[in-house]
Amino acid sequence: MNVLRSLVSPRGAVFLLLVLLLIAVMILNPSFAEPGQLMRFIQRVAPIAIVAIGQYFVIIAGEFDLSQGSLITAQVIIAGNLVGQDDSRTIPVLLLMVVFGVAVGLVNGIITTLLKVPSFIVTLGMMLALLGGVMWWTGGAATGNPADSFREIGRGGIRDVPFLEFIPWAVLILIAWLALGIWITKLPLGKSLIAVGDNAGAVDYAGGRRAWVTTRAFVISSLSASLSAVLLVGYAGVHPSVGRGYEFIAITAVVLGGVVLGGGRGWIVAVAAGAFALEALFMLLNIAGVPSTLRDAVQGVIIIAAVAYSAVAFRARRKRGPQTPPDLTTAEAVSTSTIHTEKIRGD
Amino acid sequence: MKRIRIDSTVIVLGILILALIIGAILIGTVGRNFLSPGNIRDILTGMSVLGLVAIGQTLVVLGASLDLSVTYVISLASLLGATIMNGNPGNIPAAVAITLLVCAGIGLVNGLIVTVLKVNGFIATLGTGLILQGILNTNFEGSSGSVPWEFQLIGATGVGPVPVSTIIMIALAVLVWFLLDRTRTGAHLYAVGGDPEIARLSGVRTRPPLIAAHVLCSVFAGLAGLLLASRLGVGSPTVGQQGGYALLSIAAVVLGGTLLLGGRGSIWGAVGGVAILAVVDNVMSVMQVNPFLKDVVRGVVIVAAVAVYSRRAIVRRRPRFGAGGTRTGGDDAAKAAEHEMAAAASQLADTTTAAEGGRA
Amino acid sequence: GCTTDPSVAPAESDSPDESAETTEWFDQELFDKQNEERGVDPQGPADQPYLQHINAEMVDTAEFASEGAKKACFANASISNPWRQTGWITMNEQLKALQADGAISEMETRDAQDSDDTQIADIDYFIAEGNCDVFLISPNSTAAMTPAVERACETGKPVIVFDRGVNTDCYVSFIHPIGGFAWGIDTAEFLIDNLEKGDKVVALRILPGVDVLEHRWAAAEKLFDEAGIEAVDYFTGADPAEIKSIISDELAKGDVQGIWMDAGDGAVAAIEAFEDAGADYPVMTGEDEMSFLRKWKDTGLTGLAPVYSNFQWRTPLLAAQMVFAGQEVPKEWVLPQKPITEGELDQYLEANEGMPDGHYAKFGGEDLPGYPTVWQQRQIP
Amino acid sequence: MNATTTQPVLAVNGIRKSFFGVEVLKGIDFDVRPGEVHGLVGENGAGKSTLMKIIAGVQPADEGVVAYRGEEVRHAHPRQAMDAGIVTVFQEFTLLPERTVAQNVYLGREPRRAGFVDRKAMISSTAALLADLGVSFIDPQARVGSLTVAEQQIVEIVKALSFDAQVISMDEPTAALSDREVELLYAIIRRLTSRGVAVIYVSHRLKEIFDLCDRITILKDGALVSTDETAALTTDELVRRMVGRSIQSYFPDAVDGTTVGEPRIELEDCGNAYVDGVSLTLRAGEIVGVAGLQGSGRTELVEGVFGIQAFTRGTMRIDGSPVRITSARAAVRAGLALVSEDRKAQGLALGQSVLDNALLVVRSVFPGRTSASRREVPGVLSSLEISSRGLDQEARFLSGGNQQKVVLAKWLLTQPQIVLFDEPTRGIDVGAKYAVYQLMRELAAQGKAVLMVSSELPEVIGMSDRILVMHDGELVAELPVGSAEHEILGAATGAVDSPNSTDGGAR
Ligand SMILES: Nc1ncnc2c1ncn2[C@@H]1O[C@H](COP(=O)(O)OP(=O)(O)OP(=O)(O)O)[C@@H](O)[C@H]1O
Ligand SMILES: Nc1ncnc2c1ncn2[C@@H]1O[C@H](COP(=O)(O)OP(=O)(O)OP(=O)(O)O)[C@@H](O)[C@H]1O
Ligand SMILES: [Mg+2]
Ligand SMILES: [Mg+2]
Repeated sequence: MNVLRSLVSPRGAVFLLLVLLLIAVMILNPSFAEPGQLMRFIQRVAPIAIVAIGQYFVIIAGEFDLSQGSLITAQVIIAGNLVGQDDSRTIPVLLLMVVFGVAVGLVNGIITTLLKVPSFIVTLGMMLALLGGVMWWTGGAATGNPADSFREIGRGGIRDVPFLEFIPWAVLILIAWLALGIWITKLPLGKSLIAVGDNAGAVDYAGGRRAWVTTRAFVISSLSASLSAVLLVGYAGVHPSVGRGYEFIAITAVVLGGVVLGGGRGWIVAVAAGAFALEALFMLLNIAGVPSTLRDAVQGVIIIAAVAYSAVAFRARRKRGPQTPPDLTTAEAVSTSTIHTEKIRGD
Repeated sequence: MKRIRIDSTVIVLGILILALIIGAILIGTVGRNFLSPGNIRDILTGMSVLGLVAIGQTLVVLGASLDLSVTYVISLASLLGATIMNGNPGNIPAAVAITLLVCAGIGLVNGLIVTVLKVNGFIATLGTGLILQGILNTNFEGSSGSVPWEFQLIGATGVGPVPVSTIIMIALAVLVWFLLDRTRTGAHLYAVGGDPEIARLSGVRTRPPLIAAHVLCSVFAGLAGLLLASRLGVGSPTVGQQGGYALLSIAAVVLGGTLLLGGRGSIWGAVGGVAILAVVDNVMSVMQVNPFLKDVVRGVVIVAAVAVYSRRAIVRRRPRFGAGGTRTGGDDAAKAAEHEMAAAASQLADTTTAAEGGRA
Repeated sequence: GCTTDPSVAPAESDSPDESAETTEWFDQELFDKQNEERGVDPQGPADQPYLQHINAEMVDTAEFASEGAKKACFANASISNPWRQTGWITMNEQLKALQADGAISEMETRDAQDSDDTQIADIDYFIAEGNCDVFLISPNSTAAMTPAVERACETGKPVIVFDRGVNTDCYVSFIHPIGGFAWGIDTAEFLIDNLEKGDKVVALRILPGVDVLEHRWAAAEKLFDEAGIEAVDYFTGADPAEIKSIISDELAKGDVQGIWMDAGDGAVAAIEAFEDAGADYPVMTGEDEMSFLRKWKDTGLTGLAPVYSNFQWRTPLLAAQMVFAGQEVPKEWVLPQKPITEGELDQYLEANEGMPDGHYAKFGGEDLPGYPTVWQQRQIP
Repeated sequence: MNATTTQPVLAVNGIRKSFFGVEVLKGIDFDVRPGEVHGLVGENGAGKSTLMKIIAGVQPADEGVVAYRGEEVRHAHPRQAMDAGIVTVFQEFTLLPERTVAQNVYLGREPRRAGFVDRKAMISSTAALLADLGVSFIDPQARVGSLTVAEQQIVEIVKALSFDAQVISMDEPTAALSDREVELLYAIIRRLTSRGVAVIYVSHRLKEIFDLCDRITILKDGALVSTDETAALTTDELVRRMVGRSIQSYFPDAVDGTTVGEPRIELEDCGNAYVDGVSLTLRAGEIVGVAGLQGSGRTELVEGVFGIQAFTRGTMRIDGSPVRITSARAAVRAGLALVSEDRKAQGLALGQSVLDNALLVVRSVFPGRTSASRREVPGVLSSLEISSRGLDQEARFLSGGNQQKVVLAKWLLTQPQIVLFDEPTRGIDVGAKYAVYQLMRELAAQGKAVLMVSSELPEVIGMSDRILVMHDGELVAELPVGSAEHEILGAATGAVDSPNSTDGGAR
C-alpha cells in the first residue's frame, strides 16, 4: 500500500511512468522481458542516463548546461580522429578526453560564476563554439571509427553470463556512475550544490566557495558528457550528429525525475529513472509502430502530461495534507513564494 | 533623487556601436563598403525575422517563462499562410487572419500549460514544440502553398535601403513597447515576472499577463513565419528550424539586457541584441568566414556581450567612501532625508494631537 | 522613395494553382524520365564524368562570351553534411585549377548555413554588391529559392544552378545527377532482386521534406509495394545512435532482411546492430561514403552503393568557363549517376585509400591540384 | 479618543487552519472596531501572520467566518479584500525592486486614461500620498531597489494607504525600522485612527504595542489566550500569557566567572566603500554592542570584519597576529562567525532540512569535520531548545524563532572564537530572544568575544559591556555599560560631538 502510494506521489511518479511504459513494451513485444533484451535496453539508456546525471548536478545548483550535446559530439570526433586504428592510443586519448571535458566544464563554470553570465547563455555559447570549433578542426567529418579496443567500452561486455547472457560494460559503467553520483550527493559538495540552488546567499555567508562549488557541477556535467561520448563511440560509432540534442533529452529526463528547474530540490535516482522512462518511451513508439512523423508529437504530449501530473498531484496533495505521513509531505513541498522572492532578489 | 544606474539598454547600444565600428573597419579591409545600400539592406533583412521573434520572446522572458516552440510556430505559420493564400491575392487577409489566430491558439495552450498546469515554461514549450513538429511532419511534405506577388512585396520591397519588413518589425516593437509601458497588462507582466507571489499579494491576477505574453509570443512567431513565407514565396515546414530561432531569440533577448529570471528588461534591448547578431553575421559573411568558424564567433560574441554588463547589472549598495576613504557624498540624499523624516514625524504627530486633543 | 526589387514581378510562368499541389512526392512523369535516363549512355569525355551529360539539349551562350578572368559568386546552401563538405573541397580545388588557367579570377562565397532566408539575402547581396560575372547557386530548397534566382537572372549575368533545382528556367544551366527517383529505382530493384516476397526492409531516412531525399524514398516505396516487400521507414537525423536503437528494436520485433538508406551516414551503426543482436547480415543499400564501403567490404554483406554523384561540384565552375568561352552547354545538365556494385567495390576502396570515413568515393577530383592530401585532411577553406 | 465604538468593523469567528495536517489556528475569535489600534501578539509561530493572511484573502480558512461590516465575506483573492477596504502590510515586503515607487504603489490597479496607464496621474497621486504623510524624500519615480530598507517600508505603508481602507493590518511593520522611522509610523497610524480606520498591529516590540494599541489580543500556539484593553495589562502579564511563564528579566546577567581577557580581535583604521576609520578591540569574555541609526553602516561594519565586503584599508589582528580577511571563508577559518541580519536571504537554505542547514558552514569550510559535527548536531539543537518535527524537517516550515536558532546552531558547530551578531533578535519572540541572550552570555563565559549589532536600544543597553555607536559609516562614540538611551541616540544622530571618534573602541 505504501509502495503504491509513493509511486503515485509526485516524487515517485517517474517510477510509475517507467513501470507503465515497460509493461506496455512487454505487452507489445514479450521478448523484451528476456534478461538479454533488458540488458541491451540498459546499455542503450546508459549514455542518456549518464548525461542526465551530470545535468542533475547543474540543475540542482540552479543552472543549465546546454553544451552537453555539443561536447559529446566534440569528444566523439576527438576519439575518432585521435585514436584511429592504433590500440595503444586508447588510454592517452581517454585521458585527453577527460582533460578536455574538465576544461570545458571549468570554462562554463568560471564564466557563469565569475563573470555572472547566466549559464543558459554561457552554455548556449559553448554549444555553438564547441560544435563549430570541432567541425572547423575536422572539416566536418571524422576520419573514421577508432580502434575496437576503444569501442569495446561502449559496445562490448561480459558474455556468457548465466541467466543474464550478456552484461554490457555500459551497464556496469552506468551503475558505477550512478553510485558515484549518489555518493557525491551525500558529500559536502552535493549538499552545498543543492544549498546553492536553494539559497546562494546563505552559502556565501556561510563561507562556502560558491563559485568553485558551482564550477564543479559544470565539471561533473562535462565529465558525464565525456563519459557518455566514450560509450556512444562504442555503441554507435563516430559521426558529427552523435550527441545532437542530448542536452534537451538530459534536461527532460531530469525534469521527469521531479527535479525543479531553478534548483534546490531533486533526487538523483529519480533522474536516472527519468532517463529510463524517456528511452522506454522512444522504444515503445518504435515497437508500437507509431508513424515516424507522429513520434515527436506523442513524445511532447507525454512529457507535458508527466510534468503536469507531478505539479498538479503535488498541489492536490498539499491540500489533502493530513492523511500523508509528515516526513513524506515535507519532502515534497515544491518551491513556495518566499524562495522565489529570495532568488529574484538574490541574483 | 533619482539614483542613476547605467541602464543595460545603453550598454547594449554601446556594444552595437562598437560592433558597427569594428564591422565597418573589417569590411573596409576587404575593399567593401559597410554603409552601401546593399549591405545595409543585408543587415536589416537579417534583423527582421529574428527581430519579430525576439520581440515576442522578450514578453515571455519578462514573465519569467521561455518559449522554445517558436521555431515550429514559425514553420507552421509559413505553411498555413502560403497554403491558404494559394497564390490568390484575394486570400491574403483571410490567410493572415487564420494564421495568426492559429498561432494565438498555440500561444494560449502554452500559456495555459505554464500557468494552470504549472509546467515550467522550458519543458512546456519544448513539449508543444515537439507536438507541432509531429503535426508538421505528418501533414506537410516539404514546402507547399504559394504566396501571391502582392504579399511577396512585403519581403522584397524597401524604402531606400530599408526593407519594409524591418519597418514593420520596428513599428511592432514600438507597439509592444507601448504595451509594456502604458498598459496594465504590461505592468502586470513585469510584476508577475519579477515575483508572482508579490504580484498576487498586490492584487494582480497572475495568470492573464503571462498567458497574454505567451499568446503574443506565438503571434509574433506567426508574423515571422508569414514574413518568411513572403520572402520564400512558399511555406516551408523547416524554415523555423533553419534559422534556429528559439535559442537565438533567447540569446538576443538576454543580450539586450533582459533578465532571464524575468521582471526586468526592455524591447529595445532585444532589438539591439538582434542588431548585434545581425551585424556580426553580416561582417562574417562579407569576410567569407568559414561557416563552422562563424558558429564559434557567434557563441563567443553572445557570451562576451552578455558578460560586459552582467556583472555590472548586479548593483549592490551605494558606496559611501571612495578609494582612499574620501566621502563620495552619495549618501547626502539619505542624510538629508533623516532630518526630513524626523520633521515629518513630529509635524504629523502635532497635527493629529491637535485634532484629537491629546491621547492617553 | 519606394524601391521595389526590380525583379520582384509577377512570375509569368506559374499560375497559382500549379505550384500549390506539391504535397505528394511521387511524380510518375519524373519517375519515368529518370528511369529512362538510368539506361542512357552519357555523352562527353569518358574519363571526366563531371563533364558528361545525358539527353542534353544544348544552349548557345555566345552572348556571354568575353575575355579575361571572371569573378564567380557562389551562393551555397551549406556545408553541413559530409557530402557537401567533400563537394566543397573539390569545388575549391577546381577553382584553383581554373584560376591557374586564368579563367576565373576569384570566387566569392556566401554560405547560408541551411537557411532559405539567409540564402535569399545572400543572393540579393551578390546582386547589389558582388560585382559578379557569374552566379553559381546551390539552392537550399527548390521553391523558396525560385524568386531569388529569378532576380539573379534579371541582372543579365549567367546563372548556373546545381544540385537542387528551382522552379524557373531562367538559368543558363542547371547541373544535377539523374536524381532521387533513379536512386530509388536502383536501390529498390537491387533489394527486390536479392530478397523474397514478404521479406522486411527497414528504411532509414535522414529527414523529411527535402525533395532530393523524398524522391528516393517515393520511388523505392512504390517499388517495394509492388513487389510485396514489407517496408517500414524511420527518420533518424543521420544519428548513428538513433539508427542503432531503431534496428535493435526492429530486430527485437522480428527478422529484418533488408536495409535501405537514403544516405551513407550511419550505415555502420545499422550493420553493427545486426552484429550485436547476433542476426544475419541484411541485404543493404547505403551510399558511396567510405564508411559504408569499408564496412561492406569487412562484412562481405550483399550490398549496393548508389551515388548522388559528388563530382557534380566540379561542373558549375567548368560550366562557367565554357559559358565565358561562348561554348554551348546543356540547359539541363544531367550528370551520370551510377551505383557502385559489389564488383567495383575493391577498385573504389583502393582509389580512396587514406580518405576519411566521411569522404565520398565518386568525388571525381583525382586530377585536381591538391589530390589527395586536401581531401585526406579535409581542408575546408 | 473614542476607541470604544461598539460595532466592530471586522470580526472573525472560529477560524481554523491547518498546514499539512498540523493545526496552526485553533478556532480564533477576534474583532476590530473603527478607529481602534488592535495589537496582536504571540510567540513566533503562534499564528499571527496566518490569521492576517486569512483576513487579507491570501489563504482561505478551513473553518470559521470572517465578517466585514456585519456581513460574512469570503475573499478568494487579496484583490477582493483590498477593494472592499481590508488592506494588509505583509510581514515580508511585497515590493518589486525593479519597478518604481509609483508603479509599486499602484500595482494591480494602475489609473487609466483611454485604456492606457496614466503615468502622470500615477506619479502625481503617489507624490500626493507621500506628501500627505509629510514624506518628501522619496521620489515616486525612483526604483524601489534603490531605496533604503526604511524607505521601502514607508513605500509599503503608502501602498496600503492608497486604498480607501477601512481596516489596515500591519504585520511587523517596524521590524526593519529604527526609532526615527517608528516615530513616523506612530504618527501615521494615529492619523489613520483619527479618521476612523481600524488598525491591526502585529509586533514583537512590546513597547510599541503598549504605546500604540487600544486593545491587545494574545495568541499562543494557534489558540486565543485573551483580548484585553491595554490599560488592563502590564508587560509582565503580557509576556506571561504569551510564553506561558513569567520572565523575570529580559536580559540575563553575565554568567558567573566570566572574565574579560586578552584582545581577541583588533581593528585599526579599517575601511571599505561603506565604512571608514574603524578602530575597535574585542576582548575575550566581552559583549560589545553596536548601536546606530538604520543605514549608519553597522551591517557593513560586521560584513567588513567578516570579509564579505572586505576592508581595503587598515589592519586587523586576531589574537595579536595580523590577518587579512578577504572572504567569508577566510573569516570562518580565522574563527569568526556572523549571525546575519537577513535570515531568509543570508541565513538559511529554506528548502533544505534542519540538519543540512545546521551543517551548512561546516560542510562549506571544514568538509573534513562533517561527520564529527554531524554527531554533535542533536546536542546543539536541543541545547538551543529548537522545536522541530525532526532533523529532516525543512527549514521553511519552522517559525521565525526556530529558524534563528538553526542559524545559531550552524555557527556553534564551527566552534567560533569571535561571534558577530547582526540584529540577532529581529522578528523573533520573547522566549526565543531570551535564549539568544543566554547564548551570548555563555559564549562570553567561554572566553569568546561577542559583537552585537542591534536596532533595539534596550537590548544594546541590557546586554553590552561596552557600547559603540555608529553614524554615517564611522564609529563616533564608545559608551560605557549602563549608558542611557538618550546618550546613545545623541551620538547616533550626530547631535553630540563625541570626544574622539577615531579610536572609539581602541581603549
Ligand atoms: N504556507 C505554510 N505552509 C506550512 N506551514 C505554514 C505555512 N505558513 C505558516 N505555517 C506554519 O504555521 C504556523 C504559524 O505561522 P505564522 O507565520 O502565522 O506565525 P507568526 O505568529 O506570524 O510567527 P512570527 O512571529 O515568527 O512571524 C507556524 O508553525 C508556521 O510554521
Ligand atoms: N535594499 C537596498 N538597496 C540599496 N541600498 C541599500 C539597501 N539597503 C540598504 N542600503 C544602503 O546601504 C547602506 C547601509 O545599509 P543598512 O541599512 O543595512 O545599514 P545598517 O547600519 O546595517 O542598518 P541596519 O542594520 O540597522 O539595517 C545605506 O547607505 C543604505 O542606504
Ligand atoms: Mg509572522
Ligand atoms: Mg543592518
